[in-house]
Order: sequence, then structure tokens, then C-alpha cells
Amino acid sequence: MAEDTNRSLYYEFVKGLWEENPIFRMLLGMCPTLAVTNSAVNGLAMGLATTFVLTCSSVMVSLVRKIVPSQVRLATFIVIIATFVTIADYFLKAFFPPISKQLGPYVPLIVVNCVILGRAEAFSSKNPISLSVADASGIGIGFTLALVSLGIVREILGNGSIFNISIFGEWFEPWIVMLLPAGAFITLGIMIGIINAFTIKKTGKGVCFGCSIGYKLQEKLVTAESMYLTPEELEAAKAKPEKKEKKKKEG
Amino acid sequence: MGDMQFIISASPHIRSEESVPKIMYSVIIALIPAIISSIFIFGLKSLWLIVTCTVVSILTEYIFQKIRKKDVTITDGSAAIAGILLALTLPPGFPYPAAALGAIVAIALGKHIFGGLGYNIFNPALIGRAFLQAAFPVLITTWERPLTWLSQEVDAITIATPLAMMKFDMKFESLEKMLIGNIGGSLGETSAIALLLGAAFLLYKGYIQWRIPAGIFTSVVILGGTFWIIDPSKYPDPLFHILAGGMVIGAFFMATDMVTSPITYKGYWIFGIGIGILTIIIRLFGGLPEGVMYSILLMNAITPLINRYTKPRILGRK
Amino acid sequence: MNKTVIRMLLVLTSVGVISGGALSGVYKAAFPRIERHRLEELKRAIFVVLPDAKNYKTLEKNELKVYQGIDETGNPVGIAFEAKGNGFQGKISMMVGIDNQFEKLTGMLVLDQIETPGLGAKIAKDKFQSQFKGLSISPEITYVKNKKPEKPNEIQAITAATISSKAVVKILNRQIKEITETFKLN
Amino acid sequence: MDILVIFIAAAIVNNFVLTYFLGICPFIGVSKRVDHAFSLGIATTFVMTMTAIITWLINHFILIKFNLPFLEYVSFIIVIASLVQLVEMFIRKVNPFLYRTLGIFLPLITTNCAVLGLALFAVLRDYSFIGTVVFGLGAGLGFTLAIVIMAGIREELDMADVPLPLQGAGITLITAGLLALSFMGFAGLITA
Repeated sequence: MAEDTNRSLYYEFVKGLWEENPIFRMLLGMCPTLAVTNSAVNGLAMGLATTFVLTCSSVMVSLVRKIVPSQVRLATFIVIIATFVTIADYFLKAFFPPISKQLGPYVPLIVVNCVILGRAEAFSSKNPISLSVADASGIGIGFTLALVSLGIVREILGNGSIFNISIFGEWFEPWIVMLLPAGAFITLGIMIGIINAFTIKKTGKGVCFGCSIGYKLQEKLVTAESMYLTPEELEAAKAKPEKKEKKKKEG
Repeated sequence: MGDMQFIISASPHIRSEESVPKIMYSVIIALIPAIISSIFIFGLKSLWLIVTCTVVSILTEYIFQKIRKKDVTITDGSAAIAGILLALTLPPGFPYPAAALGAIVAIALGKHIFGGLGYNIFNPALIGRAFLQAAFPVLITTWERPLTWLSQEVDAITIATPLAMMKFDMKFESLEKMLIGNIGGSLGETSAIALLLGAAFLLYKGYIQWRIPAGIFTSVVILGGTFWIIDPSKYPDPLFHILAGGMVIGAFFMATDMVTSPITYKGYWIFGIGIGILTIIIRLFGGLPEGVMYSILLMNAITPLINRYTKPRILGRK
Repeated sequence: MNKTVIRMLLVLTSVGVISGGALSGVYKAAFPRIERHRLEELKRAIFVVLPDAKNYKTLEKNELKVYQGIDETGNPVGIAFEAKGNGFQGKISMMVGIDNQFEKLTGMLVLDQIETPGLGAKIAKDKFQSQFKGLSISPEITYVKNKKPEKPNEIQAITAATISSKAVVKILNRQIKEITETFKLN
Repeated sequence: MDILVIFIAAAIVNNFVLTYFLGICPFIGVSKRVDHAFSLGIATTFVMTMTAIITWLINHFILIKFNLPFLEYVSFIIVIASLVQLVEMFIRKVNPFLYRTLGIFLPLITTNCAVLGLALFAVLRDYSFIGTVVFGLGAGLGFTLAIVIMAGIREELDMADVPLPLQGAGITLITAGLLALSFMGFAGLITA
């Protein structure tokens, strides 16, 4: 039994790194991903701040999961998340003012990062603390890795450096566009395409597109696909047991 | 029923017997006066720039089609046109590696990620150019002077384009100089006469939609003229707007690209008028001196919407 | 039914109270540090634009705030103030130093800007900022392009970022005029 | 004049989606069909304008007055979440037809970072009340513009032969990048 728990702890942690990587595989939390990755350092700071909020709020959500009535579940989760985000924000402002200035309003925007609410809702509200921590830190680190790798690519091409260390000589003319919004979109699009090309070969499946805005509302899963259903069809879909959840557990 | 297949083809749906390569090569022929005049004005380096862009474009297309295991269509001339047009929008003296990057972006991001010719949303050459503008803003606004035997002043190597002079120094270049091309600017936008010659050929052959340039020029003359009447010391006259920058090459050779422009008569007019209005707004009130490229790209982006709302409704459908 | 409602209210209230309490504590702990950073940054900026200053005091008049720099002996060495305005992409804010006679700038430091990276953002580079040191402010500051400035009130605009350079000059001229009018007859 | 500048800046020049990356999730998720994109855009614009009004009031009459800056994020997100709920209930009651078209998109707006981003930016830039309202309206319309253009393109791409790995998210992001490239033409429109 103990062994079983250990294995699943490990599993819950590792899955976030690649298999369920929030950015490259699940397409969640796009806005900080694109906004702050103009350098590797910024990506790292943002990733760590998000991991902190994600892990702390998972612990809290898991802790109160049995006390909170389901009607006010989302509201409670949001308040918990917003609280930790404020703490992270003050921490950065007090101890790392330059980083705080760089990230600007994107630190408070962690509140609406769908990754966090998504994990709270889909995982920590249903699992004990140990599993929730494993899940949250795995997802958080996966998120951080994705941000840093995107940051590295954009920094190399846009500024000719990695972690602010210049790596090219004078001959390299930086592509400023990579530091601009257009470069962010294009780089992430190409990276997702490349990762897809590999996973499609291996599993025959691409990213889980449409999960991007998937979260449950009043026991029904609101995803991009369900946007095309009429309320009646949704009702019908609701009547069916949630297959998606089950599949996840089996996987 | 199961065996029945609909033939789905993307635009351009060319209804005449003219084949794609035939039209494409006519466009290349129409560009020859502009190419010659650019060599005449700026020297042999403009020829090398054009060659670089064209070769890299064709090569990129070849590699992409090989990777995707599709038929290689580099002989249809469309990649070559994108390369030539891109080169014509670059300043003389632009570094070749950077120009090659622009050509790769133009063909890869502008065309092949959408599935190749017929599917692209944006004009590939302009995507390449917009990418280069954003990537190397200093290099791409370093305009070399026309060769000294054309110009009397020899004190400076670089020169401002008429539009930049208007924007930052409030000076208007003389119209005759702009017509001939003895001004600062990119390879293909300086000599209006050479471009008009090629455009006349294409119009005569009926290979480009006259309604699009007509829409552009009408709106430029009306809107630009209105501002000119309001304050002639601050705003240039409409003819300046037409001859300056990429207006002529944009209106005849880029906006008329069949794949990325609308498919109805009404759509052509909306498309053209939109480009004209946006160009005037960007030129007179924006931060950048030239707006033709961005106006065409923006109108490319809303072309699907224009088509959607100008298409005749099919009976029995909403 | 009633029980659920009470429980909902109870949970929400306690979550709110706990969150508010925790944040209030964090805020109290962090605020002095944040404030200290802010003041240090302000001080550093003032000393950069008023190189002779060893200390400063705040002056206020007609809702305008300036910092008067003083040397070791307590003599005023000039006035520093914040200048803000629209740049190419958004707000630019700068700390500007001006000498006692309101004739020359003693320095300029860009505090905040979101201009294009690698282009307009060069206004925050030393090469651009140092041009303002010792710059004459009457007549108004102007800029030249692609050549060395010749007159004492000229700076060289950043290549391909004329708008950002122009914006800086425009903001400075406006604010210098305002400050001079308010404080010169002091 | 200032008001006009705020509006144009929020809607076009500094378009929330294309320059601040706010509202990317729905921008990618709900941009498959033009009519849905338009409905979502209008609903979002409405919520954004309301959010701008209410968060301004809260910030000025509660947070600043009682010196409670640390409650900014918590209170704003609560306002947005409840506002969305209220709007949903209100529309359902007043106009069931409108609810059928819009209602389904409303819950999505809570986690649209553009809404919270709007409130935060408005505080950061210290806009006046009218400025904040116009900012909210402009940002909402800018979001609508971006998502409708994107939906138009994606409807067209349905027939296109997009390489398999790029289908869906990849092509959408790259197209957004090209769109952002085109929108750069508007740079400096507010200040020049």
C-alpha cells in the first residue's frame, strides 16, 4: 500500500513535466507564457512565482476540500489563489524589486492563470495533501521549464544572449522582432508545432486542443468544444457521466 | 455515395484558360522595368539583392514541399515573385543574410504553414518585409543615396525617403524626382514610371483586378486631398501620396494578389478603399513614415470577413 | 437547505477574514522594505542627475514637486524633478536635474519606459542620456538626426527611433518650462 | 482628446490580445466561428466596461480611503466573478433569447485575464473615472476586433492544407503573430 502511494506520488509529480505539461501539451496559462518570456531570467522568475502560488493554493484547497460546500467552491478557490498571489507579489517587491518591476502587472495576473484554478478544481479539491503537492509542484516545474525554454529561444535570437550572457560576437545582428509580441506568438506556435510533430509520431495524437479553456462549472465541463453546443445539447451531455474525468484517472 | 468525392479547390479560382504559371510569369515580366530601373539607380548590388531573395525563396519552397512530400511547384513562378517583390521593398545595401532570412520567413511563415499557394492569408512578400522591419528596424531604414551620377550632392551616403522627410522634417520632395526615382527609398519603390509601365501591361492583359488599385487611389486622393486642403503646409498633396513610398508597387503588385484579396466586385472596392484609408492614417498620424505594407496586411487579415459579408447568399441558407 | 446556506456563508466569511488578516500581516511586514526601496531608488536617481548633491530636500509649489539637491555645506546645487509623458509605445518617466540658474541640465535619467526593445528603449542607455548633461535649455532643446549635434541645445536622436527621441525632447521642454516658471523666482 | 487617445490606444495600438497577451485563452479557444467570436466579444466588452466602473469605485472609495492596498487583487477578482454571475442571471431573466446566444460564453469570462488585466492597468495608470470607463470599453472592443478577425481567418483555414502538427494551436498562434506584425503599423499612432 505504502509502495503504491509512493509510486503514484512520483507519477503525479512527473506527469506535469512532460505528459501533461501545461503549456506545450495542455495549452493553459498562455498569457504569462507569451508576455514575460522575452528573457530567460524573466521566464524563470515568473515560473517560480507561479509554482509557489500553485503549490501553496493546492495545499490550502486540499486542506479545506471537505469543509467547503460545492456551491461556493470556485469563489473560495479564487480567494485562496488571490491571497497567495498577493503574498508572492509583496515578496518580490520587497526582496527582488528589479524582477518585480520587469514582470509588472503579470504577477497579479497569476490569479487568472487557468493552470492554477484548473489544478485546484480538477485535482487538489479531490485529493489528499501529499498527492496535491506532488501534482502542483510537478505542473509548476513543467510550467517553469516551458517558460524558461521559450525565454531562452527568444533571448538568443532577440538579444544574442542567454541569461544575460552574450554568446555571439559582433557579427550577430539581433532579431528585435523576437522580443516583440509578434515574435512571442510565432516562437510558441512553432515550438508547439515541433513538439506535436514528435508526439504525433509516437502516439498518433496531438495536443489536447480545446482543453485550453476547459474547467468545470457546476459539475459540467466547459471546454472550447462545448461552446458550440446549444444549452439543450449541453443538458444532454451533462446527463452522461463525465467520461473525460474517468479517462484521466485510468491514464 | 461513399465513392463520390467533391473537388475542393482553394482560391484563386481562375475561371479563364490562363494557367497559374502563365499569369505568374507575366507578373515577373511586368516587374522587369522596375528591376532594371533599380539597378540603374542604385547599382549592381540591387541585382544581387534580388537574386538572393529569389533564390532563397525558391529553395525554401522546394525544401518545404520535399519535407511534406508534396509535388514540388517551384516552377510555377509564385515563389520567385514573392522573392522579387520582397527584394524590391528592401533598401539598397541591405545585408544579404538578413534579406535571405526575410525570404525564408516570407515563404515559410507567409505561405507554407498555411498549406502553400492558394491557402495563404497574408501576402508572403509583405510578411517577409514586415518581419524584417520588426527584426532589423535600423538596417531597414538606412537608405542609400542613388548613385552619384544621378545626384549632385555627395556629402552623405544615406538619405531620408520622401515620406520620412515629410514626417520628421516637414519637407516635401519634388514630384518629378519621385516620378523618375532619383530619391531615397527601397529598390522598387523609387521609380514610379517603371512600375506604372509594368502595371499597364498587367492591366492590359487583364491579369490584375483594376478595381483594387482604383479603390486605393480613389480613397487616397479623397482622404489625402481633404487633409491637404485643410492645411497644405502640414499635409502633402494627393499626388505626393500616390508617388511616394510603396504606394504604386503595393497597389498594383501586392494588393492585387489573387489569393489574399477578396473574391467579389464589392469586396475589391472595400479592400482597396480600406487600404487607402489605413495608409493615409498611418502616414499622417502614425509613428512610422510608411503604411502601405501594413495596410495591405491588415486588409489581408480581414479579407475572409469581407468575403463572408459580400458573398451572395446561397438560397436556403441563412 | 438552511443549513447549507449558513455553512456557505460561514465558509466564505472565514475564508475572507483569514485571507484579509494574512494579507494585512504580510503587507505590514513588507511595506517598510518596499518603501525603503522606493526612497533609495529616488535618492539614487536624484544623485545621478545632480552629481554634486550629497543630500536633498523636497519642495512643493502649485502642486508641483521638486527635489532640491544640497552639497556638504548645505548650499543648493540644483533642482531635480520627475518628467512624464507619452512616448512611442506608452508612458516615459524621467528624472531631470537642472542647475540653480535654470540655464543648463545637469543630467537626465530614464526611470520607466516601455519603448521598443533594442530601438526606442535605447533612450534608457547611457549613450543617449549622457547627451543631456550640460545641455543648454534656452532656447528649447532640439534634436538632430544622423549627425553630430552642433549647437549647445541639441542632442542626436537615436537612429531609426526618431519618435522616441522626439518624445523625450518634447516631454522635457514642456516640463522644464513649467518648473522654471514656478520655481525660478524663488 | 485624452479620452480619444485612451480609447484608440486600448482598442488598436496597444490591443490587449496582440500586444499585452491578455485574453489569449478565449482568443485561441473560441475563435473557430465568426458568430461565436462576435458574441463572446460583445459579452466580454460588456463585462469589461462594468468591471472598469466597479473596480474604479472600489479602488477609490474603499481601498484608497481605508488604506487597504493589499486587498486589491482579492477584491477585484471577487468583483469580476460576482459580476459575471450577476450579468448571467440578469440576461437570463430579461432576455432569454440573448441568453441563448451569450449566456453560454459568460462563465468563461471570469478567467479571461483581459478583464482582471484591465482593472489592474487602470489602477496602475491612474486613469480618471471617465478614462477608466473608456479604457474598459476600448479594450473590450479591441478584444472583439482581434477575436473576430482571427475567427474569420480560421474559418478560411478550415479548407486549407495546414501541416498536421501545426493544426489547431500552432497555426492559430502563428497567425496571431502575423496579425500582431500587421498591427505594428499602428505603433505610435497615439503619440506622434
